[in-house]
Amino acid sequence: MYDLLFLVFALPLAGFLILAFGRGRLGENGAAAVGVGSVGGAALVTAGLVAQFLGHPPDGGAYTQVLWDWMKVGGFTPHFALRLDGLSLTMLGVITGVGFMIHLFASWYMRGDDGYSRFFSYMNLFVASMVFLVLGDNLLFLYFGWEGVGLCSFLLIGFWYKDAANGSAARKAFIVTRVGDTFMAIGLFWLFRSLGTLDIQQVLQLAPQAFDSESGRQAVRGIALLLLGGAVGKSAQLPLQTWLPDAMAGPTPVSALIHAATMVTAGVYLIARTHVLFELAPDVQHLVGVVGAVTLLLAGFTALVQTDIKRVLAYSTMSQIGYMFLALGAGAWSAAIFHLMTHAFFKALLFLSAGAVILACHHEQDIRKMGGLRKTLPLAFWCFVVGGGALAAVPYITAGFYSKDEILWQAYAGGHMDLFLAGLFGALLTSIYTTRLILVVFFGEEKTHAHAGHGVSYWLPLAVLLVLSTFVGGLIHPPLEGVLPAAPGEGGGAAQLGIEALSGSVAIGGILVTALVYFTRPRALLALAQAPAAQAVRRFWFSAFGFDWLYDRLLVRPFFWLVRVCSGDLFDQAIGTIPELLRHANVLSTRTQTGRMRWYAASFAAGAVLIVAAVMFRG
Amino acid sequence: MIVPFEQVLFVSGVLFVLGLMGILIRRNILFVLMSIEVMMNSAALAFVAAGNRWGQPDGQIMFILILTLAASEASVGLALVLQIFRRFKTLDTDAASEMKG
Amino acid sequence: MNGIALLPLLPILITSATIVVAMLAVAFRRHHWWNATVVAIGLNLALLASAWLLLPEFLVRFLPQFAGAAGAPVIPRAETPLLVVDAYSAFYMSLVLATALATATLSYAYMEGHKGNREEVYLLLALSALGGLVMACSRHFASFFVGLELLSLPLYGMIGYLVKERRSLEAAMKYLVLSAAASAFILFGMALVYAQTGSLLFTEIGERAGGFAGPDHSMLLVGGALILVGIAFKLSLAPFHLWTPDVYEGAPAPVVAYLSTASKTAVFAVLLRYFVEAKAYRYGGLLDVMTVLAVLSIVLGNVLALMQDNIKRLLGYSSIAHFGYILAAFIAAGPLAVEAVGVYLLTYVVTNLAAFGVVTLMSSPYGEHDADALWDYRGLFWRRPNLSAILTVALLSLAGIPMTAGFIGKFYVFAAGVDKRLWVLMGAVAFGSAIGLFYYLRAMAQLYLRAPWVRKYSAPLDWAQGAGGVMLLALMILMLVLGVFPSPFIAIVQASGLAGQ
Amino acid sequence: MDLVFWIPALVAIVATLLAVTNYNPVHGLLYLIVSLLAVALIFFRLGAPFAGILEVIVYAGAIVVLFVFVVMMLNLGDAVVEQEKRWLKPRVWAGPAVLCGVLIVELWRVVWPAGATHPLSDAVIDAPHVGVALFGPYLLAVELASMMLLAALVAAFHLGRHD
Amino acid sequence: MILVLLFMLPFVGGFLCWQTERFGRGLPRWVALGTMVVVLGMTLYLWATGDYSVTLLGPEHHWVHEYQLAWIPRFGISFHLALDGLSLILVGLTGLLGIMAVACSWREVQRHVGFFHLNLLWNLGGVIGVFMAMDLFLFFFFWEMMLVPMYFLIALWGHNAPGGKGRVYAATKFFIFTQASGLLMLLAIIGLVFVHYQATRVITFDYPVLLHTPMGPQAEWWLMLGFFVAFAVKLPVVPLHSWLPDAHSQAPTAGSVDLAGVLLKTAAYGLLRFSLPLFPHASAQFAPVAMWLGVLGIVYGAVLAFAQNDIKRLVAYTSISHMGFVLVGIYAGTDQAMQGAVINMLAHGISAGGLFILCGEVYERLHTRDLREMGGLWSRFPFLPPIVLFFAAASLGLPGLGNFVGEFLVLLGTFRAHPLIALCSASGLVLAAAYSLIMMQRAFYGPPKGDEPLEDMNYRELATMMSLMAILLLLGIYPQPVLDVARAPVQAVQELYQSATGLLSQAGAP
Repeated sequence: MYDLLFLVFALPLAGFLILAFGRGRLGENGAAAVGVGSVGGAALVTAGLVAQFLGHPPDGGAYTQVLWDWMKVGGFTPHFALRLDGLSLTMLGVITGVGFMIHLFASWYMRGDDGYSRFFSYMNLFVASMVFLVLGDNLLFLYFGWEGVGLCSFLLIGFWYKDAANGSAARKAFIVTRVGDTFMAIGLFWLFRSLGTLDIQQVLQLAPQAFDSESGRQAVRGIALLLLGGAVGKSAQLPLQTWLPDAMAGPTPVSALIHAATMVTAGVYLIARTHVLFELAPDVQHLVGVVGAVTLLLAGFTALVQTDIKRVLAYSTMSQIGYMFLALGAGAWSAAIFHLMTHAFFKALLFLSAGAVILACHHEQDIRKMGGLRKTLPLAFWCFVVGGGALAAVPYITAGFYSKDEILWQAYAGGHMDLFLAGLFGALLTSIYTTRLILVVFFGEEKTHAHAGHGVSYWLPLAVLLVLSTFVGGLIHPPLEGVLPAAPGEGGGAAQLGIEALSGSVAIGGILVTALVYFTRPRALLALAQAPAAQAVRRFWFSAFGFDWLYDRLLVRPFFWLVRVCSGDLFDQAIGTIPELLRHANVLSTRTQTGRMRWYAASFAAGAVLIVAAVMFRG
Repeated sequence: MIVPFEQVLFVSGVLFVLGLMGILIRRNILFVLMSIEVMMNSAALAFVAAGNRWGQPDGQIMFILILTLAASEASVGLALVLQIFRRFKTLDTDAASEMKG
Repeated sequence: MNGIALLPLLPILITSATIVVAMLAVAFRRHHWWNATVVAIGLNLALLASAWLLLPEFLVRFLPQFAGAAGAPVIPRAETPLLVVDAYSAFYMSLVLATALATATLSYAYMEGHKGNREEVYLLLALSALGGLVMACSRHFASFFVGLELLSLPLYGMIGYLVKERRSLEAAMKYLVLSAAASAFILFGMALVYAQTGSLLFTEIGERAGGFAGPDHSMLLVGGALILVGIAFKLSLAPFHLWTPDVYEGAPAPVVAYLSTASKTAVFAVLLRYFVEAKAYRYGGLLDVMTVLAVLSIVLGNVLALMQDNIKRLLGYSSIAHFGYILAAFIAAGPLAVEAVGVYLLTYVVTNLAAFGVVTLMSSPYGEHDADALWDYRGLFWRRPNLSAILTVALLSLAGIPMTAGFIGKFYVFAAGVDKRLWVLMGAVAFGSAIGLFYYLRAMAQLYLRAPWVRKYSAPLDWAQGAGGVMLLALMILMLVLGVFPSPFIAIVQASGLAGQ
Repeated sequence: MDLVFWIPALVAIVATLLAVTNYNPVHGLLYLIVSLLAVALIFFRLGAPFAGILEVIVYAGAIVVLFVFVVMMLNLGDAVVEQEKRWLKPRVWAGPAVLCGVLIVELWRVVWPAGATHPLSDAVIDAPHVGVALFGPYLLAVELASMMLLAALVAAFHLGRHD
Repeated sequence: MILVLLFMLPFVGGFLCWQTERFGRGLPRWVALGTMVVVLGMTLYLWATGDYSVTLLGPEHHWVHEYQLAWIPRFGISFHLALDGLSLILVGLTGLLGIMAVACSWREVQRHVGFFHLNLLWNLGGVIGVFMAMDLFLFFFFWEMMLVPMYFLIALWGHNAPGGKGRVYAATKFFIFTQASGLLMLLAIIGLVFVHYQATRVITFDYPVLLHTPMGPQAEWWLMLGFFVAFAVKLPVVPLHSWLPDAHSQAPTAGSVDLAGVLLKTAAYGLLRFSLPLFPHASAQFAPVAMWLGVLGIVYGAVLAFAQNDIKRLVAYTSISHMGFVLVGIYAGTDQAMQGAVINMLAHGISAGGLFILCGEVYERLHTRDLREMGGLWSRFPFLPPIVLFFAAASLGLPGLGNFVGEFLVLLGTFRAHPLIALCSASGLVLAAAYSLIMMQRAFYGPPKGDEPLEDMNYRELATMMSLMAILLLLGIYPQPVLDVARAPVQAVQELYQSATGLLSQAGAP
């Protein structure tokens, strides 16, 4: 079974190629069959792999399939090799499983669009790249997938290319993540410089000795920082988070797959993968947590005031990934991955049902124009309730609770009180904005006439994800033992129960309070919102704390200024002065050609006088 | 008192320069040709003077050759003057400055 | 003097005989083809004779296995008091004679359309060539001077040959007056040198000059400088270059071909011999002056040519620059410099002949006004591809692009200069070549651009069947062969090195 | 002071100066003849009687006469004198005069270096000496000079044609 | 002998093209195509049959194929052709892009087809000569010889871009830049020969002999500079680059392909083959300057590419940026960097060539190259936009495509020796994304300017593009065959150079 590992990427890749070359000739059903079927096949293979892995784990807990040598240059010999261990298996499950559901949903969602087969070709390419990312056994291979998903993200965000804004959003997403990628690439160069290899296992083995000196510690700190740079870019954490909300310009299934479930969590994966390096640089590791904590708070505040349904979800994604970073920072490696998984379930669910809502409301995304949809869209409503519950971590019945609670507990147990408190406060924010979203969209008066979708590709993915977002999802435990080190607070007992109770009550409290205010004092809320100070705060939060503005002033405008200054090619102009000078010289010297013989004779005589003088004095 | 040979050379130099000046200042091509003759003649004088210094006939032979040249030059030049006067109706050298630049 | 001793003077004698015969032929009956043929035959014989002088030396160097067949090398063959016939002079005589022949051929094509006396031009050409031959052999001030004048005097007639053309007359006037002034300078300079050294023979001057010191040899030096002034005029080196474009523009095209090649070649030959034999290289002052002249010529020549729209003027300016390059090689001194000068002159002569040849053929049928505006050449390639190809190769060769003769010449200049570390000069050469490209390309591009209008000046369709056309094609091939396979030519030039180095 | 040399020398210089600056072509030519005759006297003083005689016969007698012929042919009269007066302004001659002055100073410095003076010899090199040399080593030069004259003949013939 | 054949072929073929035009317009195209196919075929044959693992730059140098014939014995100049892995790769690239150039001008060139192909093939022949010449004189000979046909290609078949200064201007600028710098190189070559002559009394232009010229540091420095300037102009290195955008934007498609794909590579080749091995110490001393110039090129090229409105100019500036990587890689002196530079040369040749062909195709259909007049083209072609996307992705260094391998290796290798330079160069990755995507976006995204679909690519165009894409992809995921061939010569240079830099001991990693 392990031999079939390559199929996990080969099938989607084949799907991509078929769709890319057969475009326009397959028809919508054919394209759907290829696009969804290839990912389905990959999911099946993954299921088989999971079964085998759980039943008969490979030696050493990992299986490596070497496809071919990529290149051999000096001491640099990366292979094209796939490595399957618990971590990548988990990721694989999420990618192909959730990916399959989203593909299925998309085959319904995208129906009637011009670029139907194009859409699936991109999606398949994305899945293949993502599989590369998680299966790569060396960092170069990982980087390969890393960039591949970036490109697919670009393509899919700009899928509706006729609107120039979508193109800009896509470009922004790519370039901002590319900044992070470049940090990561530099990190790889440094790693190679220090260790002479990019093979992940070798890196992890060699690192502790190699960096066991003062300069080594400096180096590993730098490397870890650079890798963190890559991770924050991909995972939309501070300070490279600005692209994610704009990325919502893509079709909603894309947001579900790429910008919620899989790609944006790649940063988490990367840090977990290279955990040894971060452990060797504890201050950077703590920084990871701090980044996560700040992001989750910032995103939480922003989500509170957003009016676009997808943007609310986008900020919530940022915030949830913040939790994962927080977990990584706290050393709760497994908890982070666990949260990654459950988050994939419930956020995919939320996005898909948001998609259902948007489609039902004729591509309307503004929640202020929605309302009272629970009657017309019952499935979507329940999905939102469950997914939102998981997001807010309603105790015990949702998947989100298990993972988030784990994170908070580990943070607490590891002594990271700052992270713990931030997480707790974030939980409150989460429950508030989630409740707000559900209430605004599904309760109140009906403002638009919505059409519910139907068909198996519509409800099946929702149903499956719905189930997974409940406590069922929380029961799935990724087989991460041996891959990631154990966290400090394993098996906490009573203290853990206490934390559970605390976080649960925060979540429920947030929900209740919000609902209460919404149902009983809507006017007071409005009045509060009208206050000038509140307006200012709201605007500030709405703009996600002004990062876009800041970057515009700090980076974009200077760049465009530079471009404008250089656009005439300064060096070309500088060199252009030479012909200009020569032309002047030509004009001047041509004036000496007067055509008058006496003048010629005079120059003759003058030349003679000068030469005689020169010879006399020079001797 | 015996004249130093250098003084003769200097006189020929003065004549030479006077001829040159004639070329530089005259617009009438006839005078220009005359000035050329003066220059040739001064060179001849220098040769003869040098021949005197070394007691050789070579200076005088050069004089004879220069004389030949002067005659040739004058004949060709005067023929040209005639032709130019015919085409340009003037002996002004500045009038014949169509080509420039 | 017995007959054998006269043998080496054969080229000169044959040319003189040709002149006499041609004069008689013209006197007997004016007939263009017939008179031209007489001169051509005579010049051919003279060329054969001078090539025969060079042959043994060449064979020794290039094809040693055949060296015996041509007889033992007997050069230097003769040293009359005034002339010396050695391999060096044989080479330059050949060059002058070949150029004269080419000019005769071009003149024939050109003069066909001329109304008026057409025959004297050959006579004048042969006379001028004789002057060139004398200069190539000259080792004495007297022969130097007589040769120079014999070279120049017929040129007055040739430049003003189109007596109805105002521009032709104007050119003749300018050249005559200034050239005569230059001759006067040379004469006065010679007189000073003679006054100081008491000899007119180059080698003796060199020997005696060694004995002077301090301010004593100032007369010698200034004499040399005055000679240099005159020669610089003849070579149109800046700042004595002002006449060049005007004369080039006004003179008939084939005459310019001759003026820009043979006359300058002969002058350079004698200058080089004078510098070597009279050991003038030891005077740093003279060399410094020459360096300045070379740099000035290179810069001014190229700069002046930049925006020039008249191809004859353009080639005139370009020749100013080219003699700057040659002078740069000249200044380097030593055997390599002599060789470099020889090679460069060879390539330059071939190239310039081809370029002016095309101008000549373009101008021939209408006689009165040469096709000298760049405008006239626009789109020529699409009408006369071969003629354009010749001009293209010539322009590329002038620009010094590989595969053409000019590149070999430039290579030699660089070699000579680098060998002696003349960095300033080499920098000037490189700079000049770089800006020179601009106008060569500008002229070249004209040939290939579309020309929608009526072409007024155009070569006859059958141009290639005439002797001029055949010769131009041969020149193009020669340019390419020189550029690609220069070894035999290098061997010739090497064979004709100057003794006494 | 060697008056036999200096008087003709001064005459020559003054006459030449007048020749090249005169307004009237005929007067200029007359001054030129004076100058040439003075130079011929110097030749005699330099012990070159043959050269002196040639100077008188060929230069003054032939070449200058040629000029006179041309002047007569072209019929240059008072109009020319007026014209020359207009042309010969200080503005025109000042620059060249300075230039020539510098050149004279230079030549003076060159030919008259302090202390290095060679007195003229009184030896006479007369016609036989010259003839022997001319038809000995300089034979070829004579022949070539004849060619030169031929060239001048042909060129002048062609250029001077009247058609 | 096969080498002589290889380099003669384009010349003979070109001549035939010219002469066969009288029998029909199509014929020259087929002759040209056939010639270039044979060239490529011969390269592949040489590749398949030769052993390219043992090239030494030593007294006992060994070339895989060699041909030597006395040419100008006066100066010890010989007609010396030789082939090693590096040459082979680049000759192969020339053959490949030659085919592409012929193919892409199939419909574009309608005037004087024969003469066009004559120029094209002669240019390619000159380039092949450059890659195989092992005599410095011969090298220079070819170096200059390839200019004239290129001049004609630009001046006669080029475009007069609106607002631009015209094709003759561009051609002249190109010519003067390269020729002027070439003269400096000629001076340096002759200087080197005379230095060698003074040391050994042997006058020769033979490369292997000159490799071991003893010279003082100052002489070495100046001579190296002479070579460097010539190569820097051709590469181009930033302050000397200004001929390139003009030449590219006015050149016909085939000319651009040729320029970007092959001609620029001659400079990099020259650096690797001549500048570094002949003057290792001076080069090592000069390396920081060269590398910083490379960084400047990377950034400056990218910024200017971003600023362009003319799509061909945009691509032209990207070439400057990419060649900056090559320059950095060559001077970094580690094996990864140098071999990365080689891969980068190859990949850039193909990707830039592809982009230029695509620009040409867009121009053929829209009759404009102005990005402001494009927009929304995605909906109007089925195939062209994704293919452009592919090449844009290649140019921004997407992993899996050849450029990535090159750039990554360059940066990886450079970081080992000069972290700061690698750091600054890496900014090029971000900027590359910026200009590639802005190009995509301005041309293909946004509301379409018209409704009627444009003529899509025909099979000829598709086939050329597909083959280029396949090669680029192969280079991206399995560059090993190329690396194998290039390793020996590059390593030899690198060792020579590294012993000069003293880097070997300093780099900690293997």
